[in-house]
Amino acid sequence: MTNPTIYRKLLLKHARHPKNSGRLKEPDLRATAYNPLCGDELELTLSMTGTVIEACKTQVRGCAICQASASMMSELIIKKTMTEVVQISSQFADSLQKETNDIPQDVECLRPLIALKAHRSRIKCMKLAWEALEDCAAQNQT
Amino acid sequence: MTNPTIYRKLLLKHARHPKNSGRLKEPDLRATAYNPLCGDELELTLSMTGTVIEACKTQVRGCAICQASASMMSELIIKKTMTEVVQISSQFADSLQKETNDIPQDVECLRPLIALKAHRSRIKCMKLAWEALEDCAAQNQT
Amino acid sequence: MQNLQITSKLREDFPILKREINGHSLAYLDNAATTQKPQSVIDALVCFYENHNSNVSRGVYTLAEEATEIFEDGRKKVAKFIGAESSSNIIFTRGTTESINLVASAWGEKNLIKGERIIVTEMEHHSNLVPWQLAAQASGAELVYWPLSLEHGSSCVGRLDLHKLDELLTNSVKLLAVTVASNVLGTVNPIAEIVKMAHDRGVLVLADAAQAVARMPIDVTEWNCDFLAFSGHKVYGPTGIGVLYAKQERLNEMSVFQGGGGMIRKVSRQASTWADAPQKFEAGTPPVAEVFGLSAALEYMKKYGMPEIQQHELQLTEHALKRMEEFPDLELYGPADIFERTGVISFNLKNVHPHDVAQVLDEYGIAVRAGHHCTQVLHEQLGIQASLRMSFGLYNEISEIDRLFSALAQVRRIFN
Amino acid sequence: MQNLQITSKLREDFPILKREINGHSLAYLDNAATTQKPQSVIDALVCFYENHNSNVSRGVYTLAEEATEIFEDGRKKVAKFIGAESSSNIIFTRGTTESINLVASAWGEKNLIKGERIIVTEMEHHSNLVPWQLAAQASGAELVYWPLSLEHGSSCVGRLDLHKLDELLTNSVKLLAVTVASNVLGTVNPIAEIVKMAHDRGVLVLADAAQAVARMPIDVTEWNCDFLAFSGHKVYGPTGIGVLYAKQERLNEMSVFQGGGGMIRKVSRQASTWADAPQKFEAGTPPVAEVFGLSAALEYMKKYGMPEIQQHELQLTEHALKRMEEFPDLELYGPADIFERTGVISFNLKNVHPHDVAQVLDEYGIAVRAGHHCTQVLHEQLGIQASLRMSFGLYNEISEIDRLFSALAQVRRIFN
Ligand SMILES: Cc1ncc(COP(=O)(O)O)c(C=O)c1O
Ligand SMILES: Cc1ncc(COP(=O)(O)O)c(C=O)c1O
Repeated sequence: MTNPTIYRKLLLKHARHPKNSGRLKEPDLRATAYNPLCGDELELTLSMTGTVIEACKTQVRGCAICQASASMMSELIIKKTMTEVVQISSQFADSLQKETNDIPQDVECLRPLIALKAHRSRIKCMKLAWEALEDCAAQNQT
Repeated sequence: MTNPTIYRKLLLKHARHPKNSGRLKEPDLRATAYNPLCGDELELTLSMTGTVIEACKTQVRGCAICQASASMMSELIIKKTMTEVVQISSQFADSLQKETNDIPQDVECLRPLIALKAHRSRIKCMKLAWEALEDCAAQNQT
Repeated sequence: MQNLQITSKLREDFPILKREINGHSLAYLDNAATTQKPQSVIDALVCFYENHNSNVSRGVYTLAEEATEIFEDGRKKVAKFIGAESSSNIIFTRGTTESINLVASAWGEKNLIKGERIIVTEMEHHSNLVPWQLAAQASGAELVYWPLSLEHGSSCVGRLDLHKLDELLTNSVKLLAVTVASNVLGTVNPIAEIVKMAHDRGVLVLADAAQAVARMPIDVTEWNCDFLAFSGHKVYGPTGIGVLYAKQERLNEMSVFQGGGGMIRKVSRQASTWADAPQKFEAGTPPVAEVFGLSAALEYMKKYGMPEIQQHELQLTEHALKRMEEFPDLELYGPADIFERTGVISFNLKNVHPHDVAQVLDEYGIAVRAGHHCTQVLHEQLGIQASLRMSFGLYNEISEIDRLFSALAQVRRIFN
Repeated sequence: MQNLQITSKLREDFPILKREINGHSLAYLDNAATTQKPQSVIDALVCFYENHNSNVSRGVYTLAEEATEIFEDGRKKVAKFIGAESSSNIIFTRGTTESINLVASAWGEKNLIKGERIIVTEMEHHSNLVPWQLAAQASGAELVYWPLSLEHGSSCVGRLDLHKLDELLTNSVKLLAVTVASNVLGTVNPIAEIVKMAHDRGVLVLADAAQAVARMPIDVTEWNCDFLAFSGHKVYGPTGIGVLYAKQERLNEMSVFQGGGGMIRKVSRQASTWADAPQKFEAGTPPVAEVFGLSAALEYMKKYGMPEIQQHELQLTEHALKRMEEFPDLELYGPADIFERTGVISFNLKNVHPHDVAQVLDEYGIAVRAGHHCTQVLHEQLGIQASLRMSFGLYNEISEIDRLFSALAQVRRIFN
């Protein structure tokens, strides 16, 4: 683990004071995600203007990494189109998968998460919010 | 295997020219035994005078050891009482089981078989005829 | 404290304990999940493959006879270790989970009918719960829960109350499936008493001994349980091997489990007849090497003695429970009294998710588990989603527990 | 003959081949029963237990992550070795027998109804027969036999005739279970063709590859079979591990197999939901060390190449078949043509029981099998109760075959 604390500070900030936490009252899209290994749960609510995500809230019952990931995601996706965020999501997934450490520009701000990718058991924690996002995107398509 | 050939001669004599081979026409007792590992089968027929075994025949579809054991058994049990032969059977079984090489007087003539006891996989072959005998004894009791 | 001295020597028997994790020596405190293996167990596997490897039961050549001998000798050793009447009561499986599925399927199929009941407890592992859900669904039987008694005070005690069992043991109950020792709470259940109560009402008992065999003396004859299941990998033996003990009467009333080579008597085109137990329940090539490894593991434990191993574990437990008192923000799940428990200790630090705690502990080389530990019903009952669990093995030392508590203090600093 | 030279070097990789049996060096010719293990497989087991041993999937600490990585990497390696689309098509079981039972139970339960048919062949191993008898009995489906074509001449050829299959593939047939290579006759069945014929009629195919994976290149995608099963211990890997490949559509239509930890999504009191495949079918602690050992075995075979291994085996087979011609009192069961077969060769010496032959061979250090080789239906069809079987592995040499035939001459002298 290469100097984990520098990331931890940012992660912890997000975990302690998550951005866009809670539930939108009348969301256009809603999805939940569940981690069967630990029972963690997450609910994502989005409101849309056309294809653009107007507002986003996440309700998290999970660990710091799951919480931080949801918080970072919410900051990243607001005001972007569904197509854009799905692409970001897949770039994030790729970065977690690949062996090298270079990170595409679009997900640079997720570096503190990606830096933890060697901890394979935590990938699911990082991805929980994004799974809910992809679920929303799928709903939006149909 | 300590000089197996000396035993093999006697065994082979019994295997090639089994004593009391075949089926009694009107047996008082009849039992079959089966070895599921190789499909070998054996049929034992006995005729009784009171509790004494008057005649005995075995029909064997099996290996040389199985055949020899049946042949030796038939020689040993004729003219003995059921009680006696059941005791012989259990002495034979004990001798196959125990670690030492001493053999009780009553089953001394089975030495060529008992000498093969280290070959655990062949014990079932040696015992097939005796299983049928014990089956007959059980029938006789009830 | 005498046997704690034994420990520092026996640690050398476990090669993995020399490992460094993130610059610290490994403090392996997840023995309820799986145990580490002494050199003698590893050597047994190597010895088997280097000298005796062969398929069992069917060969007349030397290697096949040796392998068969090793395999059947393993059965005898297991029988002796758990106090079974005979080695023919011992069925080799892949693990506790398969052992319980075997009973739920092969016994359940023939002996459970619509409207009858199976009792399980709220502290059961999923492996002693889901198979009964499936058996209940297949037969129309009903699953009934023996509830936990939770007394929240300084700590949350999870016990099974025998009076409650008394109420549950109605006429329609056929079987009670209960763990000997909880894999979360550490609670030890009074199996002999439970079996007696159940038998008085004609109810059979399956004892899940997955968390017990490495931690206390076992005697199925004294306990008089009908079935007992455990896993090799939790008793210092290899993965891929488990045991089901069943009484002779139970073996007689069970239908087959899986079909295939080794479990048949005669196969004809449309139907077959079966070998006698235990072979009847062991379809396919058995895990011979793993049985040899398991035998070595049982030998290893015997060398130190189960009462001694138990006492050692309880000394560690006592120390850990005492250190916990320094943490007012720590919630213990399970009895605080070492006379009711094993060295499996679950807890939470308030306001920190167990995943995060375990992650930080790993940075200090300390291995503990975080999650629901395959007991979702229990966790729901405790009102939590996940917990932390430390669990001891015969090689653990007081100093490792102290390292854990220092690291916990560190965790608190990071997250609060 | 080039690759026979490889053999004499690679023999050193197998520690057991140094053994002496009754004063002779071991000639292990029972590879159809189980194979010997190269040092790299034994080392993998040791390495796992000495460095990475932990339970998988649920731990966040370093060891648990390593074990999980090893386990899932093994899944990928198996997928690649047999040409599967993805590692999620690979279910780890205890062996071929359990793999087939899994399908017969979890697929059969949901997809077989009264009056429907399952086809098996007369050359199937009990492990690909008895599970279907049980599934037929449970569902009311009917078991139909694809008969062997036996042509007695100089030798007894046992082949499956595709024209006969054509007649059997009626509307009511749901599944065909067929071995890729016979464990007695050595016959190799044309799986790709069989699958095509079956699929054209909407019939699924399970391929029993227990005798194939160590003997020829496998490609489930090219073959297009729905299920494929094999055992680790028959492919130079450890005991206690097996594989079931299943197509995604098939995985989707299967109910659960065993219940327990690891295969659930959410457990509530009366019912549960399941994890996705393959985890859904892997209840309980998996055999992690064994998976690592299996991975090493596949690596080992890959190093030499499956076509090369196959060619080597066929060279040995050719030699053995030729030597057999010297024995007019020897009856061969299976094709005499090496293009239709593997190096599994069954035969009998007239007037000598196979047990007795095998026993004498053992005195010369030669390990062959005697019995019905778990194929009673086939043996009945051949009109015999038992047979002798020699079967080659990648380490066998011409000289071992010659030793066998010298010993056979000796047997003849003793028993005639
Ligand atoms: C063709 C065939 N199928 C199935 C099996 C069963 O394999 P296992 O005993 O490893 O489960 C075997 C070997 O015994 C076999 O040769
Ligand atoms: C109490 C209890 N029962 C059953 C099991 C299942 O054991 P295995 O996964 O070895 O089958 C475990 C461990 O995981 C356990 O702790």
